[in-house]
Amino acid sequence: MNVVIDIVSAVCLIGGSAFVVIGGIGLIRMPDFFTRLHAAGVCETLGAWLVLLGLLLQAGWSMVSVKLIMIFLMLAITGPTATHALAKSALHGGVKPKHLDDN
Amino acid sequence: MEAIVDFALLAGLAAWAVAIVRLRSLFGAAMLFGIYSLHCALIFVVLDAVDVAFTEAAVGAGISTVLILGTLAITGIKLEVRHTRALIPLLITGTIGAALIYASVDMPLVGDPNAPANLHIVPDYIEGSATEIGIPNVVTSVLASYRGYDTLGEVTVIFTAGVGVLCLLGRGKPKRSRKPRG
Amino acid sequence: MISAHLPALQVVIPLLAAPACVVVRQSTLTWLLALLVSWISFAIALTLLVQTFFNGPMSYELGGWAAPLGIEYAVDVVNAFVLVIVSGVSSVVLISAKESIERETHIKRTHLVYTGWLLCLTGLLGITITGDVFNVFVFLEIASLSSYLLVSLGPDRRALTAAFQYLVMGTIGATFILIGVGLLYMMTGTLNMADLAQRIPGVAQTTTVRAGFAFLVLGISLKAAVFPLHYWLPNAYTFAPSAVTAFMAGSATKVSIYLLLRFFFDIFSETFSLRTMRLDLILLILGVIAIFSMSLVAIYQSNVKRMLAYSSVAQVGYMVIGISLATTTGLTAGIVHLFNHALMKCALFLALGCIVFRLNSVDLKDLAGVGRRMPWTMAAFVIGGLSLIGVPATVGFISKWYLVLAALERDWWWLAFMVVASSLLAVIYIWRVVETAYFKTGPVANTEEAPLILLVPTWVLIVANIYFGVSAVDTISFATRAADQLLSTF
Amino acid sequence: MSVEGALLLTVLLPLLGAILIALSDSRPNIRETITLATAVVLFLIVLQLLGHDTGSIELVIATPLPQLSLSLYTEPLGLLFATVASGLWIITSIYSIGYMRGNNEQNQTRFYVFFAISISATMGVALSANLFTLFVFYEILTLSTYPLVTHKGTEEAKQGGRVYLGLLLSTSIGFLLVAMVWTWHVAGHLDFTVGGILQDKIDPGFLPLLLALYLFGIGKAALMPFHRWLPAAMVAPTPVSALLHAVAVVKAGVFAVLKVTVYIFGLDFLHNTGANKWLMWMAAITVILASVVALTKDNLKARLAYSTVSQLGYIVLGAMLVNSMAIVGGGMHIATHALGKITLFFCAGAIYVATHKTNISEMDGLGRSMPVTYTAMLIGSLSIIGLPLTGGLWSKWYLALGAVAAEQWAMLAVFMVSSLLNVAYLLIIPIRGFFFSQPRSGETSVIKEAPFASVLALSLTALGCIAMFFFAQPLYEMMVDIFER
Amino acid sequence: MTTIGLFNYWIVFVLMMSGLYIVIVSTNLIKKIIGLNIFQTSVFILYISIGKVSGGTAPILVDGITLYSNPLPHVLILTAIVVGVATTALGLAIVVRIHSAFNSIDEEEIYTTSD
Amino acid sequence: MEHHIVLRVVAKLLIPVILLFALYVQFHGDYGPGGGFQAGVIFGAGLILYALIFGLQTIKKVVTPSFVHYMSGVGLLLYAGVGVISLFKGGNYLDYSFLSADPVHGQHLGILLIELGVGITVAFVMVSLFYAFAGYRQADLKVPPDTGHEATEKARDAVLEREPQ
Amino acid sequence: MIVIYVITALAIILGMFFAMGRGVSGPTLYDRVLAVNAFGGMTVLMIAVLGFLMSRPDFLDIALVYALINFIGTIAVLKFFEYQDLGKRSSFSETPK
Repeated sequence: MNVVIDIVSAVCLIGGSAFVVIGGIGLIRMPDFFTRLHAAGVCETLGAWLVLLGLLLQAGWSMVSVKLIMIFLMLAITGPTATHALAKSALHGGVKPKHLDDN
Repeated sequence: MEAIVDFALLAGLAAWAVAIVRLRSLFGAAMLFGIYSLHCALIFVVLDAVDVAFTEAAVGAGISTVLILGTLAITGIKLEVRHTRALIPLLITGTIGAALIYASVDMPLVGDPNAPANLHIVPDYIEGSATEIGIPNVVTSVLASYRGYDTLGEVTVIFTAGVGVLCLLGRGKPKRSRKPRG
Repeated sequence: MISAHLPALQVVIPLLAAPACVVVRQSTLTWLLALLVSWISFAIALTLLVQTFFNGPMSYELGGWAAPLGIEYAVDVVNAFVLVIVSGVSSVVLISAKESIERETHIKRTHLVYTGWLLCLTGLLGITITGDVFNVFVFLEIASLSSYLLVSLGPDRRALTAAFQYLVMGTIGATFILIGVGLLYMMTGTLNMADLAQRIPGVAQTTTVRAGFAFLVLGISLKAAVFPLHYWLPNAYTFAPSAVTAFMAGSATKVSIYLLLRFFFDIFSETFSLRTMRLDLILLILGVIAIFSMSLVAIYQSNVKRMLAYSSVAQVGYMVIGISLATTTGLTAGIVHLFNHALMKCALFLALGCIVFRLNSVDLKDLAGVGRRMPWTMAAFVIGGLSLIGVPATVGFISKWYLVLAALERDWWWLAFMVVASSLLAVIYIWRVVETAYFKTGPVANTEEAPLILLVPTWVLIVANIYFGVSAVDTISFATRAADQLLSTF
Repeated sequence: MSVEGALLLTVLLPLLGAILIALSDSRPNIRETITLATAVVLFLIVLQLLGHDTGSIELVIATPLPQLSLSLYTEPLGLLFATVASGLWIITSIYSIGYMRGNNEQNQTRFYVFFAISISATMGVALSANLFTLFVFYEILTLSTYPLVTHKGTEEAKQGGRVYLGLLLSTSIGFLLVAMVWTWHVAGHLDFTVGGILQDKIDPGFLPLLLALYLFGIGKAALMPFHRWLPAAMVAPTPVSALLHAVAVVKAGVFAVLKVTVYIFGLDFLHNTGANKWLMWMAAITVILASVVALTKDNLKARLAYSTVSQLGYIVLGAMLVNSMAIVGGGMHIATHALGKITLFFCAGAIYVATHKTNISEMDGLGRSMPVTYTAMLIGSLSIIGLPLTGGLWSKWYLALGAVAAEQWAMLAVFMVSSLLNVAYLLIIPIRGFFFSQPRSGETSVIKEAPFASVLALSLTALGCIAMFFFAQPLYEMMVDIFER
Repeated sequence: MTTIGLFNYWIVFVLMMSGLYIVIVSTNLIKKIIGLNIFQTSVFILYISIGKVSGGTAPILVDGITLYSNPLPHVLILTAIVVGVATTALGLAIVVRIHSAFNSIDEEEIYTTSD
Repeated sequence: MEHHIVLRVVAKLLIPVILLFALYVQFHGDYGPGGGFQAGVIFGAGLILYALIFGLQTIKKVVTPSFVHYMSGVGLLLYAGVGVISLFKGGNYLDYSFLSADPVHGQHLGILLIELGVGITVAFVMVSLFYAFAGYRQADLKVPPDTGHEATEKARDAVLEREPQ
Repeated sequence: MIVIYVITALAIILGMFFAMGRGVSGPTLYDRVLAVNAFGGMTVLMIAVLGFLMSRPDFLDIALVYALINFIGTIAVLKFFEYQDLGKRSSFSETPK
């Protein structure tokens, strides 16, 4: 049983970290602000959730898992909100999305 | 294994610092400083200082950054930072850096359990926290009881800052009674 | 019962009064409270001085934890003497602070100024009395932060830049002290001064301890404005409100010099700090350069406050020379000059405060003819100036006497002559003011004498200048005892 | 009155007078009455002290440092100085009332206040029981005479004041203070003791250095090259010049030199070590050089000033001859020169008040218009030169005897040559006044004598010069008393 | 952790010097404050590194664990952090006032306008 | 932030949680990381978030500036006052063992009280810092430069004293 | 399991470096804010992983604080932009509609 949990959580952790790295690469490579925002979203949602899930599996049922769930909720609420606010603010501030026909 | 993480984190921190030095955009520097503080807090976690990490996250990344932003909001953000001539500063920092490298020759290694700092008073604290004070968090018991007076000083410092900022930036209610002409 | 707790009360009473001021929030009441508290701590300091002089050092365990574990207050003649200086200066200057500060600054919440003042007092007293090196840092920061605030309240807008400059330099200094304390802690594992003194000899040869010592000396010297680390001082003193300048001139640098003494002679031994690290030579050279160069710079200032500020840096040079001699007489000279310089500089700055009160300026050209319009103020200034020069029957003479004596004891003729020669430079800059004030006619025809509440503290200090110049037996005996105690290691 | 009380009163009374004068601002009559009354009472007190021949009595005022007290005592040399100073203060007061009123000077109250303070300081110097006390009062004297020197407040006066204060303070703090601390360091105290306190305590090799520190440190003695302040202070009103030259300042200087030589070093000690030799030559050079410079000055007061420098050189030279005869001569010269020089200054002032002339070349023939003044001037000149029928004879006589006793023939020659120079630069003035014809100028105003108070004062001092010739015995006995105790 | 050796300290020195360098070289007052903060933060890491014990864990007592890191530096640094933020707040307040008084937060501009 | 409906909704959800979390950190400091200082910062941050999203004037109605200044003094007084109480109970300054008959219990009580004092001071100083910085907007008040001359100083005062409506 | 944790941690650090690159290079202010925000998210994860790596996972409170502070920081920055660019004098004091 333990081995199964370990394997599953390892897969989750590795997968999560892969998403984090991919998001990071996107953050660097993407051409304009809004696409970069999109890349960052990958880190904050899929990457974060997978890592947290992996840890949750390790923690079992305890105070730790409660806290992990709290963190999960927190990230789930604040992450998109922040991204939303950022996008809106940027649009307000005059950052224009880069269209294909721009280049 | 932890050492690798420690290594990588510290290297990252140094990179941040150098980036901040070189960055000309003031807003960028402020943002990087926020990141720098968060990063610092991570290192504190690695070095077992969870309370410090907690505080650094809340203060360095939170309050300090908000305050710097608040200042930037007043002074304007699109500022380029100018630098003066770098020769003398390099000389000063170089000298002090050399002194520090010199100092490190005889330092006990990081993590050495037999370093004087870890042998002298600390066992008493750890034992006393359990028996004399009865609190598992040794940091709290040292902070609040053994060295409670320092903490009183610390609170006074923050109070001083509050008074100071209020005095400098605060606006009193208009006192009409004291200005007969107004 | 209460006498056993005096060391704690010394610091705690002003500390408690500071937030009480914020709660009270009424300008006059807070001033009265601050005044009362300051005089109480002056009384406590005097009691402590007498007690330590006759009964030997006292120790107070804060929180009831024994020394290396908890924080200890260690009072002996040395710091009791400094406590008396600090609280005494604060008490006298505070009398005039109300009128002076309300006139000079445009702060609406004056109660916050007194809060800041009390916090500064708390910090300075705390630094002086404590026996724990980290506690020194904490109270140093209380004192520093509140003094940045007090400096920034000055009437001219350049007070703000001065305060900022002071803040940057002061923080660098404090952080250097923190680094030094950290390196010492790394090698010894303790923060208690007495404990450190015991454990340092075992590791004194390590490069870490030496670097720690260097950082401590640099940091404290920055705070004490030891030449050439005095960069912040002239601006801060010039642009701060007059009462604040008087307070700081009489206390802040004095406390830092005390710290230097404490670290040199008690925590590190005299042989380590002065002989092994060759600081005796370095300090001597720096001191001699300071007394000449800074006096010369003072001569060319057109702002009288700035002139006195440069003179303060020069006077710190005298103290440093006294320390570097490392003999009983030399240290006595340094310590007694601590006291004497506090008396004279404080009196001079208070006199300037009176002038600012009436003229809104301390530029030399605006002072023309003021001697006739404000006879008492200028008379005080002249006597204070004479004390600075070192004319007999003033305190300045006593300091100079001991300094020359200390130099002669070492058969350093050149030093004795340099000390007296540099004090002649003081004649020049003081006399520039005197001539302008008395022999030039200027547009001050309708100026009146300063109000009594400003004159009284000034004259109290002037009388003290003469009293302790004519009867210095007590101050000398305290200073000699302190010097002896510093020289005999724990 | 007890002797202690009288001692204290000599210092306090003028101070009290100063306060009363300050309080009586803008009421000239009361102010001047107080001045005169204080002067007279002070003189009486000093005379009473003179009468007490009970040996030295010490009064400790304060003890600033261990083994270093502020104290007064009675001693022949000091009493002589005190008597001269307090006596001349009465006359100077009378004179200055006339002078100040006659000239309508500004700030008269300030003048009288500082005048009284400087007398207080002079009394302190005269009666000081140790070197430290002397130093304290010496500095107070410097500072309290500064406002007098710069009394006129003009740029010239300020310049003169700067030189005055600068030289006196820098010599006293720069040299005298170091010398004092050194002495204290080797001897352990600074009390004036017959026979000196330095014997066997200091390496004789250092002695010339220490002696030089003292002699140059006592800048008021105006030993060249630190004499510049004296001519510079000539910008002051005439009563102040009188005070500086005759009553207080320069006399305090040479008095201090005598005291240091006799009571700190000790004559025998100095004589045996020979440390005095080169300083003796310095003094001799001062005597001759200053006389020569005086010859070249046309301004009356400047000439008198250089004359003073020269005469002070006599006293320092006397001290450096280190024998009792020369010291007696020096002490007496303090008194006789004081009387002579004050007469001359009073005359200069009287001429200025009456004619507003300051240069000797303009004063031809004035003697006929101002016979009293010019007669007094003749007497004063004779006294300074040291011719019979004036007191000056005796002091020069004893100084010369001192040179003979010390077998310093060169010094004897110096005395002779300088006396001849004196004749040349002093006697010429009354001669021109009486025998040269007055230049014909357009103005027809008749020149009269100066105000009565001034004339009275200068007549009194001139008579004093003559009286000194006939009644020199008590003076001599007092001085000899130093060496017989 | 023994493999770390003195690495922590060296990084601390680098940070320290970067912070100090910013303070000295930058003419912008806010950047100076940032530099000061970096300078102070490096000292925090210095202290915390002193207190690290290899194989130890955070000094919160739990049954079964005997080796803890040194809590004393943590306490000291908690205080120091607070001191740091207090200094920052006051410094920034002064900067704000300087801005409204001189209309600039560049040191060189301020000194050229105020003289 | 009048347009940010999302933010406002999220904030309304989050702020009570933040304040609750602050209390948790405050009183859990004996057992885990945290304590008065951290709790104070978090509490202050919660209030600051409220101010950011709903406006400074809104929060000033609830948490008035004078209350904030008052409380920042009260926290320090509480801390220092505990020391004074232990002084009166016969112990040294800040010796909590004397607060109760049982020394260990006394220590607990003392630490609880002083941590509370720390928390109060820190939280309200943070808020007052925020008020000061956010409320200081001279840019649009057209304040004459602070030259130190009396005339301009008066004009300056006149502008600065004007409270925004 | 430790190895997995370390790998995760290093991966997150790698992600941090990427975020840092964005933070340094900009080019707009919003990019910097985005970098901070992304970095903050990674830090939260990092703390959580570190807790497990050091086998003291009961300190997750810190991660919670991080998430919180990160959010408030971002909001503050945005608020700041709004104020700066729109220049509304009452943008702090607008009552909610």
